[in-house]
Amino acid sequence: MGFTRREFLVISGAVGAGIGLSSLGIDMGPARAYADSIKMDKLKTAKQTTTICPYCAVGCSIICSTDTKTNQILNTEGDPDSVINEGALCAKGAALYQTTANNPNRLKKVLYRAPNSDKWQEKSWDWALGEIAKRVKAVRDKDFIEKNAKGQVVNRLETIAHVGSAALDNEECWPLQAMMRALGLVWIEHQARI
Amino acid sequence: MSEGYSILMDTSKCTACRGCQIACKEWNQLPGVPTKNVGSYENPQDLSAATWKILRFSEGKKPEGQPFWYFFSEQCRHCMNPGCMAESEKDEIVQDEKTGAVLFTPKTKDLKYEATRKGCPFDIPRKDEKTGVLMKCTMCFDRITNNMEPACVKTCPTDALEFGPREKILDTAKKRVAELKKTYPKAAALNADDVRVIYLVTDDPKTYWKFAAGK
Amino acid sequence: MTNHWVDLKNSDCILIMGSNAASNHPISMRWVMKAKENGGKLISVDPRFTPTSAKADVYAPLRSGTDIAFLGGMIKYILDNNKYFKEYVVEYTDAPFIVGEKYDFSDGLFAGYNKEKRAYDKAFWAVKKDDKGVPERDPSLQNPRCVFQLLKKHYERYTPEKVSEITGTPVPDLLKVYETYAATGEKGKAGTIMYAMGWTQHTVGVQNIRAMSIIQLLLGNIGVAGGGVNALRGESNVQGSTDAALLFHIIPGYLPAPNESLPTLAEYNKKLTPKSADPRSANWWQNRPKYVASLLKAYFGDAATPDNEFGYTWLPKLDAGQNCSWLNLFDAMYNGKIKGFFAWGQNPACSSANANKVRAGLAKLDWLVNVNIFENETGSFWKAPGMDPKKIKTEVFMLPCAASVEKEGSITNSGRLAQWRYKAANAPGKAKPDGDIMYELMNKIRELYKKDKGKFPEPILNLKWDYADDKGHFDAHKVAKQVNGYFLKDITLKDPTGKDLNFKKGDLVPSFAFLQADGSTSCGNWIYCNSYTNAGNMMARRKKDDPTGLGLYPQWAWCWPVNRRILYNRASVDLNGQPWNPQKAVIKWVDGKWVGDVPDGPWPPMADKEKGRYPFIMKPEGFGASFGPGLNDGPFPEHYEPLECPVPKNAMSAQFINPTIKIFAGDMDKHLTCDPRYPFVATTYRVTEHWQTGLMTRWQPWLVEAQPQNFVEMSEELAKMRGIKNGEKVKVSSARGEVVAVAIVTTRFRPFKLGEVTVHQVGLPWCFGWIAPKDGGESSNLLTPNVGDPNTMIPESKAFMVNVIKA
Amino acid sequence: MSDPTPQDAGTSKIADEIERIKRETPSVANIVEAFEDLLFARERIKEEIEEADSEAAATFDPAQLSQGIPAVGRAGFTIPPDRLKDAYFRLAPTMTKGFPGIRPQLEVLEQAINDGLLDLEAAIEHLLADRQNEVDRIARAAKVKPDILSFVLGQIVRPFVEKQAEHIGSALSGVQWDKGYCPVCGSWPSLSLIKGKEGRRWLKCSFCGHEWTHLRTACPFCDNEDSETMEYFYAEKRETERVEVCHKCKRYVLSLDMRERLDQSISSATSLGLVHLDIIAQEKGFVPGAATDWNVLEK
Repeated sequence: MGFTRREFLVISGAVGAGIGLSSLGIDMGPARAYADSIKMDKLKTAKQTTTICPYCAVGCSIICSTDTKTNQILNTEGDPDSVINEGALCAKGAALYQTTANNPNRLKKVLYRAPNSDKWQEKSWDWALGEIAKRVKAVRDKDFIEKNAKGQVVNRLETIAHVGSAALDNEECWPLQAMMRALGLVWIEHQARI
Repeated sequence: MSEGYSILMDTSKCTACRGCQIACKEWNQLPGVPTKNVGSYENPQDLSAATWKILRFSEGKKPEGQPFWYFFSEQCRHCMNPGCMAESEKDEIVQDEKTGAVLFTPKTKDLKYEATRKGCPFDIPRKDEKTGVLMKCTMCFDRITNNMEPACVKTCPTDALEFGPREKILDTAKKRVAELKKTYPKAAALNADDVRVIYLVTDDPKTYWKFAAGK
Repeated sequence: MTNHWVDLKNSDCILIMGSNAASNHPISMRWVMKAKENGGKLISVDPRFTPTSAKADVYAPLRSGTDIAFLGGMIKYILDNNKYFKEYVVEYTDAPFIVGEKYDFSDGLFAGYNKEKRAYDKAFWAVKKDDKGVPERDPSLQNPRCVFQLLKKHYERYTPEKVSEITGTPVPDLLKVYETYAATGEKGKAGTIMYAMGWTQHTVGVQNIRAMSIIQLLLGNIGVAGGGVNALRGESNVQGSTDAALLFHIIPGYLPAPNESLPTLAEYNKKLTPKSADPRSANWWQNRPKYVASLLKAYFGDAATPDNEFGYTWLPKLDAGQNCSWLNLFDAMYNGKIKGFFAWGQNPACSSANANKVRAGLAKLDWLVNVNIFENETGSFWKAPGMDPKKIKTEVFMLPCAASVEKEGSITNSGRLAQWRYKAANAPGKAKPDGDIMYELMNKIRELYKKDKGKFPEPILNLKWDYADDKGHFDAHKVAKQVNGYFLKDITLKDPTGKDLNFKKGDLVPSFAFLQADGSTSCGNWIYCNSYTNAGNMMARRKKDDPTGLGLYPQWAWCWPVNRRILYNRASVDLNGQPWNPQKAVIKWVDGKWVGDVPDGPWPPMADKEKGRYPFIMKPEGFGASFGPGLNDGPFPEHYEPLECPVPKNAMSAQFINPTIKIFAGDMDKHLTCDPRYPFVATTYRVTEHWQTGLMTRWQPWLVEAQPQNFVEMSEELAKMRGIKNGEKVKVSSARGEVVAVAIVTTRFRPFKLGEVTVHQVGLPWCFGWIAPKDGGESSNLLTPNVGDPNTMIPESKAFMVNVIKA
Repeated sequence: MSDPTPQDAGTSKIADEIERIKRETPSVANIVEAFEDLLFARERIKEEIEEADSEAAATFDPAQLSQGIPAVGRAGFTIPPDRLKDAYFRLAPTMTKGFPGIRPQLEVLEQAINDGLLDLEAAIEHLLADRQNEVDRIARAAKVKPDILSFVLGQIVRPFVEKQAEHIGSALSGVQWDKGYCPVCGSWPSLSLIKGKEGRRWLKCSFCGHEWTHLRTACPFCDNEDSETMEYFYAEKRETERVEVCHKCKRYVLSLDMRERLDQSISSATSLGLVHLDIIAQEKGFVPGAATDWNVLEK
């Protein structure tokens, strides 16, 4: 059991400190004016969050600094506290910044390509997920196999397949497989197989 | 002149990640250029007005038949007595008193390009075809005069690049050479007395890069 | 990894084979270099001299696809020169087991082979058991039918000269590697292996790794600090997604997927729960019924009751022998048997072997859902070069998702360490976290089934699907807790010392030791039980205490199982629980309890004849297995040539290729061996600047500038023969496709001397694709063969035959 | 006392720092000027302390550190009684010069000391043992305002404490310490420094000046690790000077990102250049995790 500081010491700052600058007779005007000018339009607020690099599976920790007003990621850097990478990063990890919203090539819209079309159309989430759901149900209702050729109950669906997701979080992988299995899918595969 | 600064590039620690090459471009706001692979990992292929630092890859066979693959992060050596300055008469090229950095000013557009380039024992100067100004590594002059390490040094993940007061770097180089000599009899610090950017090699310098130790 | 990244520093000798860690797992080299600084040796074995080789003490080349020959030679070297760790081998491995009379091996084939079925009857490989059902053992290792003697006999043929004739490795190089690595058989020394796809992507992939596992068991290198068998996984969460069973053959926690022969939960448990007659075997999998019941409760919540077998019947069942793995999936797709397809965070149009077949398959779908952060060759396959959109009916839904820093959750690294990551910013534009996408999609499907019943709606409507927060957004914490598991009623259980522990309904289960088979606990994945407890989110921990000094950091994040940092750590100590290497003690028995890492079970050391347990607790009999009677292609690794190879026969036996592989025979499944049109061995790999298919990195200008185009590396000799100059564009072709690439003529590839024959090898990265950058070239997976390992079906992308000519 | 050409390493470091602050942040120049002579004088006293004197610092049991107990605590520092008066008389004029607001009080204090009405040694012992009541009692007995006495005593002890902490601190290298308070004396940090190529965070003790490493992403004062309830502020184009705040405990610590600096050490003057950030943080309702000589603005 470790002690907390509060159990053995109650003083907070440096001993003896605690006379106000103004009481010392120091004119706080210039400093306050400067502080005010920063607050007017130059004050930035940021938060730091830790993340784990999305590339290889070494599991390097990275600190992201995000402007809390604009929600823009300002900087990414190796996390010096990580026991694995101790602040170091490879060229890809160091360029993590370029996978964020700062990269103009990121996909930002739901796109749909109609049969035999040669172009994308922009769609809403609601439309796209609704249409996918309809297609899933239509295929499943038509092709669901309750019994196999030998008459054994198998309750599976062989005409929809799923691959991928080694880049997702554990908390996404789990519901994803639960959902696919609930639909009856057996073609469930991902990066580990190749 | 004061003692100034130096950079040490320890080739034995480099794993060719090219972070230095990219960091140089990012800090100096040099454009990325469309490149082609021409039969090497080395890219872009040469120094230019837009590329002041290149990781040179060099390979071959050792006498006993084993292959080698050497990595050499090439840049201006910031010579103690810069050959490029022979052409400079009116401060086109200056050597900073405090840091020792050799700097090309915009006036270099008036210099004879070929002669200036020839004067450099390491073949570093390049001309910006649009402006006529000669360009090269500045030792990150804007950083080191603001108490910051050069961008390439800062980014290196294996500590193959080191920056500091010249005396300290010379001392580090000496110790490291002694250490490396135990395994590699040819280990050496290249032109340590004459340049500020000192390369530690474990083999004949020419196997790293044709101008590693000068023309 | 049985061990973990930081632990590499504890090694006396690191063998990197089937991996180029310096380029592909760069930060691992931080710990490799620390081992070197401490006097450890680094060995690199690779067909090509890589950046890893450039930092190695010992380098040896070998022809792609001949690792078993190389390693078999090492097994022989270890046995012939008595380099094995005898005490470990006798006490902790199956070396003393007596193998049954029916087992035999002759000229490349094991007993029990059925030529028509291209399969073995594994009953021929059973070990002998006494009348109680316990394996018979000869601790003297002298019995000619004991595993040790059979192993010796099996690898008798793998002389350095024979191995060299197969691998092309010069004999002195072979011996140098053998000698250096075998030195770790000394008590107290540790050697480790770092491997990656260079071992798995072969028709003998599993046996490559088994060969090394045998070496590690012989040298006593498993369970110790600086040892183990370490797969370097290539994707940030491929470990976690495998644990979560995004694979056809398992359900979460490595439980076998149900099949037709297991129609009820009772039968599933009866047939799949291993038994051991030996009271000293922990046989951990005897707990399987608890894990299955708890998983079903996590799937179906209150709807899962004892009366409906906790919903077991709602799970899909495979037919016996039905293999729904990757290559079969795309074969079915190509043959028009699949209508709808989700490619979720993956780019099979570039990542799959024989990618042309995949692309053709995509065109036969009715609809494709592609979820990704960048446009890619899969979602946009219909506009690829050579495709006519007008003729392609496939509808495509391209869903933009959040990048790693735009959502919260955990990922599990190669060392089984689950680390929490936080959301730094919102995803750009309309992009959404994957969790929200799947959550909303399933809600829409459920609505449809609620409205209009449809086929077999039970699993869909009964699925527990309540993972949103108050604002309706996907909540990773809710899932993490579900995966850890809950007590579903008030319950009193006993701790290992027999003390009563009271749990309340709704408590998080503190460890899988408390999971129940009667439905009173839920747990989405038993190996993650203990990751999120009443004490909080263990995966988010960032404390750096290191009591052992070995870099285990027990309070940094959380490691499965039960925060054990080194697997099989009971093998790191002697029978009295004292470490083989007292300076690097992973665990130690002190005053009646274990100190150090979380031990592999609470039992006392083996010297306690009654309570002690064998260290390999996941094996039914408790021993590390050199003899593998459960694999499809034989109990001992044997050298076979790759499906496509440069030699007309196998120098080791009359059996040319692995006799149990599945060979596809459709019009796009071509493979040609020893065909003069494709005379060169080829392999694929990656570069530092790009990741996997390059999907993420090819959109980043600085990385593209440094590595702009597909290339092919070849020896000077080959280039001369073909009149190819360095930097010229060449055409690389295989039976399946061709790519144009820039020739890199290099001394780092050397022709292999196989006896009198000279064989050339080339290599290409597989990180390019047509979509970006411009003129970057195509995926090298257009060349690779769609043939897989008989156990895993992982394709043989690392050894195939090509031709190279000037473009 | 106001020797304009300081020669020793510590004083020249302070001089450089002061010069830099005045150049970069002229708005705080008058504050710097008020303190500069005091800082120089303190540094000179520190430089004159014999090594042997400070090596005799209290011994400690390294095992207690693993339980979160600091090596010596404040009471473990020893101030040689024979040096006290000398120190006082060297520091007093710099305060008189710099702090016109308390000049009358300083005069009262000086008188009391001269008259033998105030026992400096006893007062300091109480101060280090955290017996503030006793310190205040001594002050009142000598008719000195208690906070003035404490302030002055704090100045006197600082050179000795810092010197001893250097010795104790070097004995602590390699010891695991993940607390937000100082492993030497248990005081809270006044500065958070991001240093080195890898960017580790070092906390600097507000009392003894010792530096120790700490998680970048945790609040030193309440161990909060929730990134949603912590932030940092900085002025545009001055990204390396920050205030790190915790919304949970409402405290803040000043922070300097020194990674790109060649010189990785700071001086006692460094945080003077950040007073404008103290102002902003306090106006936003945050309290300094540790009170220092110049982060109490009004009182």
